[in-house]
Amino acid sequence: MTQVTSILSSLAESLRRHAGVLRSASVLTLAVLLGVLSTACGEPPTATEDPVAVRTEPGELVFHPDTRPVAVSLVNISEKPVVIGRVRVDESTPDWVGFAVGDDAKPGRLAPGERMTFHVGVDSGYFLGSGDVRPVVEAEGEQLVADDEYREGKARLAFTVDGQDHGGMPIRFEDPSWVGQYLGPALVKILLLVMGFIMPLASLLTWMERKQSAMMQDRLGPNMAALKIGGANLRLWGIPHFIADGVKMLFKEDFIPRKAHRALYSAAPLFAFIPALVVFAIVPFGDALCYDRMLEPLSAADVAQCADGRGGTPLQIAQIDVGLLYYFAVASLATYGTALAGWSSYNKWAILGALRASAQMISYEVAIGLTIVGALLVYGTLEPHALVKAQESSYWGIALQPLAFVLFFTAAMAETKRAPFDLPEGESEIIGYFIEYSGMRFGLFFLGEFIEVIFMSAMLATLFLGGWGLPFGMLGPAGFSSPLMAQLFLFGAGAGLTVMGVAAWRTGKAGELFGATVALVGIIHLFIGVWSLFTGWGTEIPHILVVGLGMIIWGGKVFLLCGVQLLIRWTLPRFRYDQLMSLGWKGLLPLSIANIVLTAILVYLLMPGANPAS
Amino acid sequence: MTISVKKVSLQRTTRDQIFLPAILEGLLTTARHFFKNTFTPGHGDVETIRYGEPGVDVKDYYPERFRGVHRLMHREDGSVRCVACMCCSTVCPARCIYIEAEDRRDDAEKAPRSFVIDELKCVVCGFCVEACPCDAIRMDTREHWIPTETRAEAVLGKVELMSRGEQSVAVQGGLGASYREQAPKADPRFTHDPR
Amino acid sequence: MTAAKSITTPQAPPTVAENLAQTYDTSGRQAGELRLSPSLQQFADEAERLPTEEVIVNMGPSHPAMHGTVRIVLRIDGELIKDADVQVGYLHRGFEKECEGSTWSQIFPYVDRLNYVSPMLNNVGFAMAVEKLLGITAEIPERAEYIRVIAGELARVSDHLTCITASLAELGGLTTFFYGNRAREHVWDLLEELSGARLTHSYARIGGVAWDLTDGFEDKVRAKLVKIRGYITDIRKLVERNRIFLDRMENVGFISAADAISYGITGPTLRGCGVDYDVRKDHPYSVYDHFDWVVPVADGGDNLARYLVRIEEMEQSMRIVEQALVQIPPGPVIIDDPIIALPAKREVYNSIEGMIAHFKLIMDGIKVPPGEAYSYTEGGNGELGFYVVSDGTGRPYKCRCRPPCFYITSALRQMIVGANIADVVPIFGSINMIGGECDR
Amino acid sequence: MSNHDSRSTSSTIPPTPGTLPPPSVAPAPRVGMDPRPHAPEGWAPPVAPNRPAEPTEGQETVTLTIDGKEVTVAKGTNVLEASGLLGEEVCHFCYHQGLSIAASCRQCLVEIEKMGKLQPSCQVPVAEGMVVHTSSPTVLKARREMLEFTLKNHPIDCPICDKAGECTLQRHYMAHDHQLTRVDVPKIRKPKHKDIGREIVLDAERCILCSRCVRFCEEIPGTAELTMSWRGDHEQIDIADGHRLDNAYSINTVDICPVGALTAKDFRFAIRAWELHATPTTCNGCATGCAVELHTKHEQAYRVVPRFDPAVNGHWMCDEGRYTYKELDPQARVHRAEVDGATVPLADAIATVATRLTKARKLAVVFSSSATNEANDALRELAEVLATSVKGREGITATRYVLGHPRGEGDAILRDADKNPNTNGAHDAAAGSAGDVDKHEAELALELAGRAYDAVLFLDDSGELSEVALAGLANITSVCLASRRTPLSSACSIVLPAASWAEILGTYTNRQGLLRVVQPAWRPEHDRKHRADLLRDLMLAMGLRNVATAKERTRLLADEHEHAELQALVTDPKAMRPTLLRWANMRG
Repeated sequence: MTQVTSILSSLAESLRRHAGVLRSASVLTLAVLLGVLSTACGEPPTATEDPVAVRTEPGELVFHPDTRPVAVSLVNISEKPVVIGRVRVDESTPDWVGFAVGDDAKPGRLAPGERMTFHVGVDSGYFLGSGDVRPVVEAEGEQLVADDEYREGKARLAFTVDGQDHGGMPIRFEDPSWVGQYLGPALVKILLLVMGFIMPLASLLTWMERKQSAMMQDRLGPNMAALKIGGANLRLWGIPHFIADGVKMLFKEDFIPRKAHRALYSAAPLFAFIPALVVFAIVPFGDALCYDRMLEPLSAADVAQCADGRGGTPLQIAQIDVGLLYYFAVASLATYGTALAGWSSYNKWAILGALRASAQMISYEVAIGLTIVGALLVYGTLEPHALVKAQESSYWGIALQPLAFVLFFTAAMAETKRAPFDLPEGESEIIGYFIEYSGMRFGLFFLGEFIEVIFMSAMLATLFLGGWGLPFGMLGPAGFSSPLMAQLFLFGAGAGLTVMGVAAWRTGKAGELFGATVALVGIIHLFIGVWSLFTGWGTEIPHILVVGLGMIIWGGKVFLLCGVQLLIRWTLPRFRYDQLMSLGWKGLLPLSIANIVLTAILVYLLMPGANPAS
Repeated sequence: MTISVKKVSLQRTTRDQIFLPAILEGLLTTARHFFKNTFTPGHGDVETIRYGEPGVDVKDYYPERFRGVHRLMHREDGSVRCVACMCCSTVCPARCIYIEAEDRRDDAEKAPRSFVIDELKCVVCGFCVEACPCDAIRMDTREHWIPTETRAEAVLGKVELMSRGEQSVAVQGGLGASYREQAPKADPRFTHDPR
Repeated sequence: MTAAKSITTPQAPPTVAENLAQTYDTSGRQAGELRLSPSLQQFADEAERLPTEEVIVNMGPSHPAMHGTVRIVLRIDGELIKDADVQVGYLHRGFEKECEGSTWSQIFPYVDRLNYVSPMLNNVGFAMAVEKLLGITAEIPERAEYIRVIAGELARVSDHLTCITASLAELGGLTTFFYGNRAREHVWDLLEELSGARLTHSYARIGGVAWDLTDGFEDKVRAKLVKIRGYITDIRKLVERNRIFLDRMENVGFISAADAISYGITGPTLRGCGVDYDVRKDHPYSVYDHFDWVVPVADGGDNLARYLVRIEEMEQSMRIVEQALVQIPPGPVIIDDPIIALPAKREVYNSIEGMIAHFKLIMDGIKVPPGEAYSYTEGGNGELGFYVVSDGTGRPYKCRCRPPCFYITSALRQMIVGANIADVVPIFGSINMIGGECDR
Repeated sequence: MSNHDSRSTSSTIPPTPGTLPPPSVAPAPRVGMDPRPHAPEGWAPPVAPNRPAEPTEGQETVTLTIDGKEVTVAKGTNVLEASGLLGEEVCHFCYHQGLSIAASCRQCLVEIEKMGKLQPSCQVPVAEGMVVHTSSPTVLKARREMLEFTLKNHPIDCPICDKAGECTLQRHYMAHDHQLTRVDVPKIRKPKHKDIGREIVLDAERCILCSRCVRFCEEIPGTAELTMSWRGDHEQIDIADGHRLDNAYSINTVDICPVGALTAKDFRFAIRAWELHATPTTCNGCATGCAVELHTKHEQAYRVVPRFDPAVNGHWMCDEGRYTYKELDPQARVHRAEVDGATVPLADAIATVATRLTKARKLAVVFSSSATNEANDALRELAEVLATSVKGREGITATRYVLGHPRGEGDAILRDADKNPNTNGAHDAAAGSAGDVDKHEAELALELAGRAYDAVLFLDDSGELSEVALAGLANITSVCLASRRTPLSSACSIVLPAASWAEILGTYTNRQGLLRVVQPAWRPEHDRKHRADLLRDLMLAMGLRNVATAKERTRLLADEHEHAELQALVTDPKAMRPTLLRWANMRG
């Protein structure tokens, strides 16, 4: 409480101190605000009748050779009921024969907002180069394709609304190349995720670890490294320290003990580092991205279609059905790095560290594995992307599986070998498995550890905190679920950012630019919130914005969870080996089994769909 | 005014057994420090002396009695006050003061030809100041000896030591009769006066 | 009790140590008994049945937790310590020999470096030893005694903070370490204000102290004590109800009262075994009997007990300081005798008498009459004794220091055998082994 | 004095200010003279005339009580000396054992029962049954008040005063006064830093008018340059009209001055007295062999002061002898062995010398009267074994010479004309061996000029040879065991680094035939070694066995002369450790 009052009072004081600047800024703000309001009030939003009474979801149907029938919805977006005629594939389109509308497409009457869903399938054999079925109409100048290739096909879904012919819906059959569909996007995503998020965040964490711990411990922490650009001397709260660190590690003497096993000694850091990166393949860092229609608001079905790889790509490097098993398989490999480092160093302390690491890994993998079973029971999938989607439609994992969350968090921290579970390192006891390492080899262990921290945060976010989503389904594929939600979000985020920005501005000279930027972003949020108040804006947002917002939310969650891990790491004392073991085997393991049993019973009782008896 | 004996102990409770409440309490404590230090001007409780920051004069942090870099005081004519009596080099536990005497050929008779202090050897005990019978050497510069690139830079000669100096309060041969009135007890310039 | 009884024969009257051992060994544990926590015991039993090989590892002298530079050669079976050989001497500087080449007053910078986390107490202890030999104990100005108590108790707070937070840092709780250090900075700010140096104060003088309190020192002390108490509260919040901490500290590093007494352990380590021996209480010196304070004892004999004793002692030290600030009388702060104390600078600069006294004191030192004296005070870790012998010249013939750490370190082997590797460092931290004092 | 100067020009040391003027007497030719010095007829050491404290056999004794203790002393002793027998003497300024009684300082006042007033103890002869109180309250009060008077006009000069640290006034203040000043009147000003002689500077303000220096000049050299002038509190020491304090013993006044009124120019401001280490040793300036202390710090000698030895020099020594420390200047020393101009390891040089000496058919060995008995003895042994035991040289004997510093000026007090400390010892060694008779240096010079030898071995670097003779050394095997760079050592083709007299334990035989001991003030650095040890190495290199070391030779000498002090030094190396004056508490 005292903190809040002190922050408030300091805010007030700062406002007083910067009165001049703030006054002019506030006058400007007020002017802009008034302008916006007058514009908004001058032209009150009118309920313009949409000439098209029905929206199709997805807006365009795309098929691949292996596509199963796709669900298509027709939604009544007008204010009066409409009657939908028979849905068919328009026979005037070139490839209408290749597509078929399912039996569930029954004509009927749609109340306002009601949705009619049916399936459309494709006979991909029709599009096979020299198959039995030839195209009815051959496009002019179109080259015949080879026997084992697919040609592209085009058709149109047709139906009537209130007896009038609706514009229909384009259907496409395409056969993108493997490179175009899988490899290219994957490479881009790897680059985006690794180079754009993980490595910067891991590097930042090395700084954050020091800065945050410093702030927790009433110290200043790193603050002297500076970027000299022209005449400017950017110190940025010491963030450039991680660059200096990297340079230092690269240039440090790379020392190999005389009796060490050279090959394994050299390989061990890679064994520790690479699995930590590879597991990121299954982490979804956002919903699907549709290439062609980034600026339009898209429906859930559009996005789902993109997530299936049709017309877009999921923001996940590899969509593996058994994603979590993949994670267990790969993450365990990191232990080899630790064990090999300890063994090959030819140092008793190192091998003690390696033994501790191996034992710890075995004990806590089990607990982690069993913990996730709960989530599996509830959401019925092991695929992370699907898990997130499932949480969007029901509740977050933390609400449905609170015990599992605590257990997973604990075990995950143990997996990352950080305090209070940093026994393999145990700097004050055995100094750890990397005692003999120096330079970039040590740096790889170091960085690998931080990447594991990020991964564990990402997993926590994915499994329990709804991935890229906002709580209560606030953010849907098309935008916020309602204007109220949008306004809530905008005002909340805006106020938070503004306060943070002002606070950062006031911490010192270095913070002014940053703080002002953050505050500006916050104020923009507030403006948009006001705008939304008057216009109800927020339910229809361009696709790219939604995706971007999702990624930012995901990144924010991961970042916060990293911060929490750091907070824990710098707060708690370390376990002793026997206590660690007993916690793992006698604490976490029984609890996770109990969690499974409890979840199973509850699922059996409460979720009729999962109950085979019902 | 009594000195008594008290038993101190700590009993475990169930709350302690389940880890989480205490951990949360700890997290709140550290988080409180974190937020206070991060978001209040001047970094809240952080009281680190910011050596080397532009605009920070570390002298402000040092108390009046701080023992810093040595300096040599002057006479009225600007020459060195020291008469090379070797008291400081004798009392120095680190043997870091090297003095060579020479004849001054005036009433002061004696002066240091060279007066060298190796600041790297100095243990900053302040005994040289206490031992000086002429108010010639002082450590009240409130200057911390900063690291240097070479050892030679840390060896201060007479000129460097005198460059920090000012006129001494002691005069050759004393103030003369009735000196006790002339040099009042409370004069802070008569440093190290315990009475 | 068994061990204590076995050394008592019915014919011979029991010695003082045996008496004490019988009186105080109320913990119900056997002296010298190896006591493991239940989980460790189980672990140890299982380990017995496995075909394992013992390994010898060197913990220190180059080891991050071996502050003060000590070497412990461990014979380990897995994580379990089967035997240990504690070797001191890596910080040996020849303190006692150095003293023989310096005047009595020149020794103060050397004693600063004995227990370098509470140098003020060493200063006071040494000054008192020389004063005892000079026979001027009764003539020390009362104000000087009060200043010594204030400075010394502040130094004790610094010592205990170092010990507690260092042993918590060994547990991995670095934040507590920094809170403690931050609080210690406040103590040092005060001592720097007083003496001009943060660590190597060289503040006491034979016959008094070097300088009087500064203007407004009392207010600064009160302001700083508030901050120090705040940090101590934070430390306690962080650990005292934390099960990780309790598990790591309780029943670890146990030593029984009888063993502690027979090892010659004093100070918080002994009081952690339930023995209420404190030099300040049992052999009052200076003005400690003018204050209202409490000697804390704890029964465990383990790390936790030592932690609790030190935490409470800090509070008591601060209480003493607060009372002393109220009671302190005006007056001089050093004895008025030109052959013991340096004359005022005013006299030195302006009169030949002052000059001669000054010169001879600097050059020849104080001429302490031939004889010997043992003076003991309560240092940060226990009884800090100085045994000084003079042959009538200006320098000591012998200056022997009885460092409390040395005796505690000699018991370290008994404390760590049977423990886990991870327990070595907290045990080592909790006894506050200070290399400078131990090796002299 | 002339000799000192010639020595300093013969070495490479540049003459320093304060050294003596050029010689007034040319060195006398020595050919045909009996080279061995003897003390002048009827000479006696300049000790105080018959002032015994402890009774000797057959003396009349008196028993008196001092501070409650009975003490029996010889008749004629004064109370102050009698109190010395009981421990510390009554504190005093003007009394000096080697001088007459003045009783001018009144510091030694004591209370004697049945005498109404306090009496100056230095002036009162003991009487049977006398009861003396030296520390009664009255005496202590008188002492304090006398000190207060003495200090009243004393300038605040300790920081600039050379005597600080060995000052009697300082010592007495700490022991007996220890109060701060009560006097608050201006001090009387007198002349300061007045140049009164070749060696001495006077500061009249510091003077406490004890008149020791005045009495010294009257009684020991008999020159009486100093006098008291003015009166009352303006009284001061001055030089007599038309005189300067230029006698040959003038620096003794500095030693006896209880304060810093008289200071020596040579030592002035060189170093503080308390930083010095004192080594009791023997002056090697002339054949007298005065007992002295060598004061050093860090292998640098700063001064030589006399040490009380009733058999040789009493309390005094000459000015000339005090400058002998200058030849210890490290700049002028030889640190490494040199063969034909190149620096080589000592072992190689020794091997070269052994080979060349073994091959030499016409060999001369030159004993040195400034080297120790041990070194001369080792050279004697070498000369003998060269002719008898070295393979290939049987029967080829070496010609023996004795070389040393040229003669100088002497007087009847302490100085001897023979400026070598060990002429007697060197001649004993040279003549003591079988074979040739000894020859003189003039003959050596002639023979070297005529190329009579193909190898010459010099034991020491001192001695003056003509240019032609030195040139003659160039083309033959000439070996010099040198500790300094002199024309002689520079002319030799092989130079072996020898330890100086400040680095070794050794003995001289002085003109009285007494064994005088030199002690090491520091350990020889680099390759330097005792000459006897260098010769031992040489003999070992020639294939000989069981050659005595320098220490063994010293031990033999000590046993032969039954010299208890020397025996103690040889057996207990700790006894040779120099004393730091800061803790010794012995001067002033």
